[in-house]
Amino acid sequence: MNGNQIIELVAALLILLGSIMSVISAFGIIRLPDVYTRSHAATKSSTLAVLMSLLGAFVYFWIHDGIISVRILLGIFFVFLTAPVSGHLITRAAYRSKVPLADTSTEDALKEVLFPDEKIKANS
Amino acid sequence: MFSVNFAIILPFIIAAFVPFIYRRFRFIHIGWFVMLVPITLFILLARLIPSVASGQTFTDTYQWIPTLDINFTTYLDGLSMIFGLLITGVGSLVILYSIFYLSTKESLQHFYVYLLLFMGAMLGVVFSDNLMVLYVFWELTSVSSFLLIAFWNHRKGSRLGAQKAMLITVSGGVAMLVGFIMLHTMTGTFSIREIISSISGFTDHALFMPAMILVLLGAFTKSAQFPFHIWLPDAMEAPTPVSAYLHSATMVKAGIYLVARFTPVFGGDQVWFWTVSIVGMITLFWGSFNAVKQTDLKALLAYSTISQLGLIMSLLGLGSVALHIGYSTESVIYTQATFAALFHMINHSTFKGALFMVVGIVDHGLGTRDIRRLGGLMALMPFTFTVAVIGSLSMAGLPPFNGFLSKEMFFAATVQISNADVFSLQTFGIVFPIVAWVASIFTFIYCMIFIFKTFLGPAQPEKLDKPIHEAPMGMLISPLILAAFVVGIFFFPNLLGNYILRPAMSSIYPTFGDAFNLTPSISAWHGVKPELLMTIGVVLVGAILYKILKKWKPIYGLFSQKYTFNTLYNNVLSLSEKGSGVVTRGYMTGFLKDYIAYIFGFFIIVVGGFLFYSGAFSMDISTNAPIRLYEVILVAVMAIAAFAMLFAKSRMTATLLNGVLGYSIAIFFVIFRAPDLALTQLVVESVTTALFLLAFSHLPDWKKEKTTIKTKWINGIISIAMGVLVMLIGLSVLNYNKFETISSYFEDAYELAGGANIVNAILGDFRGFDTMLEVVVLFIAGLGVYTMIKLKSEKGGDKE
Amino acid sequence: MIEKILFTALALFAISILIALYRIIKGPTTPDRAVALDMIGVNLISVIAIVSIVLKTKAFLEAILILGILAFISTIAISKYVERGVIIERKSDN
Amino acid sequence: METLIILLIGILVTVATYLILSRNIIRVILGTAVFSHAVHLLILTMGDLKRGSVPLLKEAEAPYTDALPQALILTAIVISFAVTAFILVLAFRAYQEAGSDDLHELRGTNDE
Amino acid sequence: MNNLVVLPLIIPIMVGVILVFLRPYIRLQRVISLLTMIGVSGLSIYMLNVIQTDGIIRLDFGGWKPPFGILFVGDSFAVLLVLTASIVTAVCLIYAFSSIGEKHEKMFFYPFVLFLIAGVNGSFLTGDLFNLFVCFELMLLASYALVTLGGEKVQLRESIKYVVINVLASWFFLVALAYLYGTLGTLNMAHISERVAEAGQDPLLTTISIVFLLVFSLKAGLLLFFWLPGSYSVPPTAVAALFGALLTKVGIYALFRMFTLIFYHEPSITHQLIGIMAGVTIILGCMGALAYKDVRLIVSYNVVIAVGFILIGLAIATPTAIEGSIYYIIHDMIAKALLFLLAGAMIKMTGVTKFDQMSGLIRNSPIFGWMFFIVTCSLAGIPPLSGFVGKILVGQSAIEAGSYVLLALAFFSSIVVLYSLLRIFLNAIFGETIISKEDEVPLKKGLLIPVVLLGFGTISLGLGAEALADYVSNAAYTLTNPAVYIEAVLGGDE
Amino acid sequence: MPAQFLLNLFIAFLWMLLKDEDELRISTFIGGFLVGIVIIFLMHRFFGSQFYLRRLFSIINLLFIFNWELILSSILIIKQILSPKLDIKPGIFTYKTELQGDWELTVLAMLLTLTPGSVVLEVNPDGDIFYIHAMDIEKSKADVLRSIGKFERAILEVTR
Amino acid sequence: MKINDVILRTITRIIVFIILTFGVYLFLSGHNTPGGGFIGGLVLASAIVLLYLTSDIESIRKSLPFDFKLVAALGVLLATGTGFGSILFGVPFMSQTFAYFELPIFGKTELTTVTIFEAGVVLAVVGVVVTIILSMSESEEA
Ligand code: NA
Ligand code: NA
Repeated sequence: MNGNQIIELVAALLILLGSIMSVISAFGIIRLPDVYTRSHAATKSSTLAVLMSLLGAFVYFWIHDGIISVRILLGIFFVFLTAPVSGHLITRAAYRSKVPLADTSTEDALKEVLFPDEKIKANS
Repeated sequence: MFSVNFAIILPFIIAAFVPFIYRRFRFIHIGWFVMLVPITLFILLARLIPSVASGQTFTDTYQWIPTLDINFTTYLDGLSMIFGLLITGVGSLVILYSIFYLSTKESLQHFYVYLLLFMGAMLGVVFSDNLMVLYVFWELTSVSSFLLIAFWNHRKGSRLGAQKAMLITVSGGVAMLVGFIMLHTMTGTFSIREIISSISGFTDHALFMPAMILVLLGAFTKSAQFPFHIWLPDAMEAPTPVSAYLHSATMVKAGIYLVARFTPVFGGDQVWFWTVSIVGMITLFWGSFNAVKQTDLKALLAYSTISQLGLIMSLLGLGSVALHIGYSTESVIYTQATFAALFHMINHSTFKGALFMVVGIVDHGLGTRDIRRLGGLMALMPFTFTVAVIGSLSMAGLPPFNGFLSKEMFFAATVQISNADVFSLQTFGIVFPIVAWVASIFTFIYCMIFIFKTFLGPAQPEKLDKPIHEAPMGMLISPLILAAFVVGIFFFPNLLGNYILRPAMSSIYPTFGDAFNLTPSISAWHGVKPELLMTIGVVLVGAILYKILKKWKPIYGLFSQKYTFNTLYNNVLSLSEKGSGVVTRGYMTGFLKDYIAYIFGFFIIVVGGFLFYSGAFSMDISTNAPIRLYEVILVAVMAIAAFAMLFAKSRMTATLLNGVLGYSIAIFFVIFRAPDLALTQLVVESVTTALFLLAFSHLPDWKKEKTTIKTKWINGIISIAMGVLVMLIGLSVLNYNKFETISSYFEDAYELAGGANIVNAILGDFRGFDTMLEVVVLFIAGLGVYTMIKLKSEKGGDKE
Repeated sequence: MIEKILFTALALFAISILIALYRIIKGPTTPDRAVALDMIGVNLISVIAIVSIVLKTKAFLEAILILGILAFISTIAISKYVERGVIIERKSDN
Repeated sequence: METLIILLIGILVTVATYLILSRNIIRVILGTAVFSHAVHLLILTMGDLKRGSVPLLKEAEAPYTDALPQALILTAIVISFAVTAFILVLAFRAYQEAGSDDLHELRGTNDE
Repeated sequence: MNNLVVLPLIIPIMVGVILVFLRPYIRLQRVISLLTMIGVSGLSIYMLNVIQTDGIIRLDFGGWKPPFGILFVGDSFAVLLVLTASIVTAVCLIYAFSSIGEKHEKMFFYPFVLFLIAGVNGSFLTGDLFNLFVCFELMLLASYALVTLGGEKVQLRESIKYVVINVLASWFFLVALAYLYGTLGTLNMAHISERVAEAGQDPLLTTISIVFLLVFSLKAGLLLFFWLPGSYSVPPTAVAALFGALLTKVGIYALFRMFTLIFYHEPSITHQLIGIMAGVTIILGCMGALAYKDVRLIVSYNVVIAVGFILIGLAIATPTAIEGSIYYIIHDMIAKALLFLLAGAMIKMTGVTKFDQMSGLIRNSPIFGWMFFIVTCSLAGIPPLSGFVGKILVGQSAIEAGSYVLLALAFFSSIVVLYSLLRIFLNAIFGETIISKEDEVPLKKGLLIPVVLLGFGTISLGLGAEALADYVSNAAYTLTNPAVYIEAVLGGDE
Repeated sequence: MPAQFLLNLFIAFLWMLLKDEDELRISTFIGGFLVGIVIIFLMHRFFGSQFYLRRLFSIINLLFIFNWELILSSILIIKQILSPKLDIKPGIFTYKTELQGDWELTVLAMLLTLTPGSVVLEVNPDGDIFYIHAMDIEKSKADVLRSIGKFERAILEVTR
Repeated sequence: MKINDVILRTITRIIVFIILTFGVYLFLSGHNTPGGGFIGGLVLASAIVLLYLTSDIESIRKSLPFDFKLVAALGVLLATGTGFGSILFGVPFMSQTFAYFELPIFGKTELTTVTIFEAGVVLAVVGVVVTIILSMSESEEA
C-alpha cells in the first residue's frame, strides 16, 4: 500500500464517516420532538456529512486521477452557503404557519411579537 | 344521332337553370318551360321506336372512374325504351297538370328542380348499363322523391313520410348495391350486358344466391312490395302531381324494371321464381285488401298502387319459369306472363295516373280527399267524373279499357303456371290463380268505392269548405289524355304489343332469339277461357260484396294496430333510439375514471390475454447486471414513496413524495450512466414541484375520497394487473433474443458530428429534428398556459 | 477494500434517505417534510459523489452542483408556500 | 438489476394506475407524473443497464452504454414536463370556472 | 434528398412562431395563415405528382442515413392525407375568420392551428417511430390549447378528460416504443419492418403490436373513443371541425402504417382484432348517433362510425380494401369538417344545441340548409357524392374476403348515418321556421363560403374520383407492398 | 463600477473552474470574462453592494470560523440525538446586534445558525434583532452570547 | 411583524450569478460533456425563478423587462431557422456543420451550427418556463 493508496483510503474513510454522520442526523429527524429541533439536525450535521463525503470525493479524484475537481469544490461552497439559509427559511416558515414548539420548550420570545393573542403550544 | 347520355343529362342541366329562370320570369309559370324537357325527350325517344322494334340498340359511354370500371355507359333497348317513354310521356302530362295544380305562390323553383332531378335520375336508372351508375341514379330517385314528399316540409306528416320513404328505399338501395358488388365479384364487370352474357357460369357461385336476394331487396323496397310497402301510403303527403308521377307511374316501377332487367341473370333459379311471384302475390292481395278500408282517396290509390305493383311483380316471377325451362316452344307460353307484366305496367301508368289527377282535382277544388265528406260530384264535375270512371273500370279489369286486357292475361298466366311441370307447381301452383282472383275481387270493390262514394250518391256540400265546381280546363287536359290512352290501348293493343312490348321481351329473354315473333297478338276476345270466367266471377262476387260492405267491414278491426308493419317501423325507430340511449348513456358515464378504466381494461384483457394465450412470456434473470445493497435500498425508497402517495392525507405530502420519486430516478440515471438525463430529471422535477405549488395556490386541499370499498377493490385489481402486465412484458422483452441496436453508429459522434457527448450529439444532430419539435411542443405548452390563464370566459356573452 | 468502504457508505446514505422518507410520510407538518426533503437532496449529493468514484467518471459532478442549487430553490419555494400561501408574489409589501 | 428495476416499474405503474383512477384532479395529475417516471425507467431498462461506460467519448473508454434511449428519455421528459404544466393550469382553471376539483362533480353528462 | 417533404411541417411551424410576434395585427395574421395553408396544399399537389413520376420521396434530416437519423418519407398515402388536411385547415381558417372572435385571435389562435396542422402533417410524413411520437405530441399540445381556448366551463371540464386520456395514450405509446426498442433495437419504421420480418413476428412482437394497436386506436377512436364525443363538442366550431376532420385520421393513418408496413405477418390475430374492434365501433357509434338530440353529439358519433368503417378496410387489408379506405378517409375529412361547421352554425343561429328545439332553418339560409342535405347524403354514401367510392371498394373487398359481418355492419351503418342526420335535417332545417323575420340574422358570407367550398369538395370528390384514382391506387400499392417502402427508405441513395 | 468589474472577474474565474481543464488557459479566462460581461449586462440592475477582494484574508478567517462552528455544532447535535434520554429544553430568544448592512447581517445570521444548537428564526424589519431558536436554551444561549462577539469582530474585519 | 428577507436576498445575489454562469456553461459545453441547450436553459430559468422567489414580479419586471413569450418565440425561430437554413444551402433539412477555426485569442476553436440551434433551445426553454411560472403566479385566485 503506497502513500496514494493510503490517502485514498483516508478519503474513503472520510466518506464513510460522513455517511455514518448522515445516518445519525437522519435518526435525529425521527427522534427530535419538533420541526425546529429537527431542522438543527438537518442544517448542521447533515450538511457536515455531505461536506465530508464531497471532500472525500475531492481528495480521491485528486489523488487517484490527478484531477483537482473544482466542480466538487464549488459544490461544497454552495452547500455551505445555502444550508444555513435553508434552515433559517424553513423554521421561519414553520413558525409563521403556526407550527407549535415542542412541549418541552421553555421560552418563546417571538410569540408576543408575532401572535400576541394566540396560544402556540402543545405538540401532537 | 340520338345520344342516350344526352337524354339523361338534359334534365339535370335544365334543373340547374331553373332557379335563375324562375327569378327572371316571375310572371310566367315556370312549369311551361320545364315541360319542354320531357316533351323533347319523349319525341326524341318516340322517333327511335321503329329502330328499337327492329332489334337495334343504342349505346353511349362517358368515362367517369374508368380505373374502377365505373363509367356512364348507357344502353337503350326495348326494355328501357318502355320506361323511357313512360318517364317522359307521363312526365310531360304531369308537368302540364302541375302547372294548374300548383299556384305561383308555391316555391316552384324548388319543385321543378326536384322534379327534373327525379326525371334525369329515373332515365339514368333505366338507361344505365353500368351497375354502379345505375345505383347512383337509383339513390338519386330516392333523394328526389324524398325532397318531393317533403315539399310542404312545414307539415310534420310530409317530413315523416319523406323520412320513411327515404329510409326504406335507401336501405333497399344499399342492399342492392351489395348485390351489385357481389355480381362484380363473380363476373368481374359492372356492365349489365356483360353480366348477362357471362352469368351462366356463375349460378353455382356461393355469392349467386345472396346477390339475388340483395338485388331483390332493392327492387322490393323501391316497388313497395310487401312488407316494404308501408312507405308508399305515407308518401302521399307529396303534392298530387308527384304522387301521380313518382309514386304510381314511374319511380315505384324502378323495382319492376330492376326485376325485369335481372330476369336473364337470376331468372332461371327456383328461388327467384318463388320469391318474386309469392312476394308479388302477397303484395297484390294485401294492397287490394287494405285499399278497401281507406277513407282517404289518395290512400286508397296508394294501396291500389301497391296491389297493382304486386300484380306486375308476380307476373315477372311467373314469367321467369321460361328461363328455367330454357328455350322451347312449350316454354314460350310462360313468357306471356312477362309480356302481361309489361303490358299491365303501361296500362297501370295510364289509368292510375289519370286517377291520381282526378283525386288531385277533387282535393284542389274541394279541399278534401276524405270519402266520408264527398259524394255526388258527378253532376257538377262531369269531365272529372268521366275520367274517374274510365280509370276505375280499367283498374277493376273491365272492358272496354286496357286494364281488362292485361288483367285477363294475368289470370291466364296464373292458370298456366298452375299446370307447369317444374318446381312442384302442379301441386302448389293452384295458389296463384286463387290469390289472383281473390285480390281482384277486392280490387273491384275499391274501384266501386272510388266511383260510388265520390261521384255518385248524395252530395254533402255542408261538409266541404268550397263549393263543388268543375276543374279548370287546363287541369283536365292531362287526365283526359291518359283516359284516352286507357281506351285507345284497349282498341289497338297490338300497336303497343308489336312496337313496344315485343322488343322488351327480347331484352328479358335474350336467349330466346326471335321466338317472340310467335307471341300471339293481344285480343279482347279469345273465347270462353278460364280467365274470362274468372273475370265474370270477380264482377259478380265483387258486386255482392260491395253491396254488403258494411256487414263485413268489421273484419278489418281484427287486424290489431299493434301488429302492423307501420307499428313495427315506428317501434324499430323509437326503440333503437331509446335502446341506443340506454346503452350509450350506460357506458358514456362522463366520469373520466370510467373512461380510463376502459383503456386499462382493454390493455389488461387484450394485451394480457394474448401474452398468455400465445405463450410470449418468458424471463431469465441470469443475465442481469449485479445488484448492490444501496440500490436495493433506493428501490425500496421509491417503492415506499410511491405507495405512500396513495395514502397521503394532503396533496403537499403527495407532491413531495413525487419529488422524492423524481430525485431518486435521477440517482438511478446516475447509476445507469446517464449524466444528461440525471441533470435534466433533477431540474425538471424541481420545476414541476414548483408548478404544483403554484397551482395549489389556486386549488383547495384535497378531501378524503369518498369511494366505496368495492370501487377501491376494483381499482386495486386494475392497478395491480396493470403493474404486473407491464412488468411481465418488460421481462419478456429483456429475455428476447435481441437484435444489435443501431446505437453503435453514434459512437463515432466525434468524427461525425463533432461532439464527444453522444447523447448531446444525438439530440442536437442525429435526431436534432426531434429536439426541434420538442422545443415547439414546449413553446405551445407555454403559450397554451398563458392563454388559458389570460383568456377567461365572459359569463353569458361571446358564446361561439 | 476502498470499494467495500464506498459501498458501505452508499448503503448508509441510502438508509438516511429511507429514514428521511419516513419523516416525509409521517409529517406531521409541511415544514417537517420540507426539512426531510432537503435532507434527502443533500444525501443524494453524497450518493452522486460516491457513485462517481465507483464509476471512475467526472460526468456526474455537474449533477452535484445542480442538486445543491435545486434543493435550495425547492426549500425556498416550499417555505414561501407554507409561510404565505403563494410562492411568487405580484408585489411584495416590503 | 434489470429484474429489480422492472419490478420497481411494475410498482410505479400500479401506484400510478391507482392514482389516475381517483376523483381528485391533483391525484390524477400525480398519477400521470408517476406514469412518466415509470416509462422513463422502462425505456432505460430496455437498453442495457450498467453495461458500458458513460456515453461521453472524452470521459470514458468504449464500450459505451446505449446512448439512444437516453436521448429518447430526455425528449420524453421535456414533453411530459410541458404536458404537466399545461394540465396543472387546466386543473385550476377548471376549478375556478366550475368550482370543483372533484372529477365526479366535473362529470358533465353528455347531453346537458 | 428532397427538402420539399419537410415543408408541410416546417412552414406552418415557422409561420406560427412569426405570427406570435404579429399578435396585435389580426388581419395580417389571417392573411398569412390562410396563404400558408394554401401554399402547403399547392405544395402537396406538386409532391403527389413528383411521387407519381419519381417514386417515394425521402428526406434524411441532417443527411444522416437511415436507420440512424430521422427521416420523412412521402408516399402517396401520406401526401394525399397531407393535402386533404391542409385544404380542410385552410377552409376551417376561413370559417374562423368570421366566427372565432377577436379575443381568440389575439390569443394565438392562428399559431395554434398552424402548430396543429404541422403536427398532423409531421405524423403523416415521418418515417421514424419515435419522431411519430413527437409529432403526435406536437399535434396534441396544439389541440389541448385549442380545446381550452375560450375558457368556458364545459370546455375546461371536457378538456380535462381529453388531456388526461391523451396523456395516458402517449404513455402507452412510450411503453410500446420501449418494448419495441428493447426487442428490435431500432426506431426507423422501415428498419423495424425488416427486423420484424426477420424475426418472423413471434408472439412477443405480436403482443407489442397490440400495445401499439391500443395506442393508435385511442387516437383514432377505434373502439376506445369515449373521449371523443365530449371533447369534440365543446370547442369553437372552427376548432371542432378541424378536430373532427383531422385528429382521428392521424390515429387511423398510424394504424394503417403500423399494420401494413410493420406488423402484417399475423393478420389472423392483429387484423382480425382490428376487424372486431371496427365492428363494435360501428355498432356503438351508430347507437351513439341515435341516442342523443344534441347535434354536436350526433355529429361526434358520426365520426366514430366513420372510424369503424375505415378500419374495416385495414382489417381486410387487400389492395382493394385499402384503396377503399383511402378514398373514404379523404372523403370523411372533407365531409366531417363540413358537418361540424354546419352543426356549429346551427347552434350559433338558434342558440340551442338540440335539434328538436330548432326548426325551419332553411328559410333563414337556404344554401346552408342544402349543404346540410348534401353532407347528409354524402356521409350516407349516396352517390355521386364523395362517400360512395370508398364504400363500394370496401364493400367489394369485404365480399372478396368473405367478411360478411363487417360488410353488413359497414353498409348498415350508412343507413344509420342517414337516419341520424335526416332527423336533424327534417327537424331543424326543414319545418316551420321558429326565427321571426325581425330576428332573422342571415349567415355571414364568411361562414357560408367555407361551407360551400367543402360542399363543392364533397361533390367534386365524388364526380371527380378518377382524378384521385392514380394516386390512391399508388398509395394502396405502397401500403400493400411493404418492400416498396423499405426499398425507398433503406435501399441506399435515392 | 469597480464592484462590477470584480464580479466579472469572479465569473471569469468561475468559468475557468467549471471548465475544469488540466492547465490554466488565458483563452478560457477570456471566455469566462465574456460570459461574465453578458451576464452582468443582463443583470446589472441587481448589483447593489460591493465586493471586497482586498479582504481576502479576513474572508478566509471567516470561512475557518464557519467550518469550525459547523463541526462543533454537528458534534453537539449528534451527541444529543444519540443520548439515550432526550433531555433538551428548546426555546426562542432574542439577540440585538450592532452590525449593519445586508452582508454583515447575513453573514452573522449564517454564523449563528451554524453555531451549536441555534438557528436564526427571524430578523426584525429594522434588521437589528435576531430571534434565535435554541436546541437547548440554557446552554445555547450562553454559547451564543459567548461566541457572538467573536463573530461580529471577524465580520467587521472583512466589511469595514 | 413584517417579514425581513435580508438573509435570503443577500445570499441570492451571489447564488443567482453562480447559477447563471453555470447555466451558460452547461449550454455551451454540452457538446462534449453533460449539458446542452435544454439543461442549460432550465438552469438559467431556475436562476430567474429564484429571483422571482426572493423578490416579486413587479420589481423583477423592472429589471428584466422582457416579454418572455417573445423570448421563447425567438428561441423557437432560431432553432427552426437553423434547420431551415440548410434548405437554403441545398443540403438536407437540419444539416449541422462544424469546423475548427484558428481564432486570435481562443486558438483552435470548434464552431458549429449546433450551437446556434442550442441557443435557440436555451431561449425557448427560458422563455417558456418563465412564461408558465409568471402566468400561474399572476392568475387571480378563484
Ligand atoms: Na440545504
Ligand atoms: Na416527470
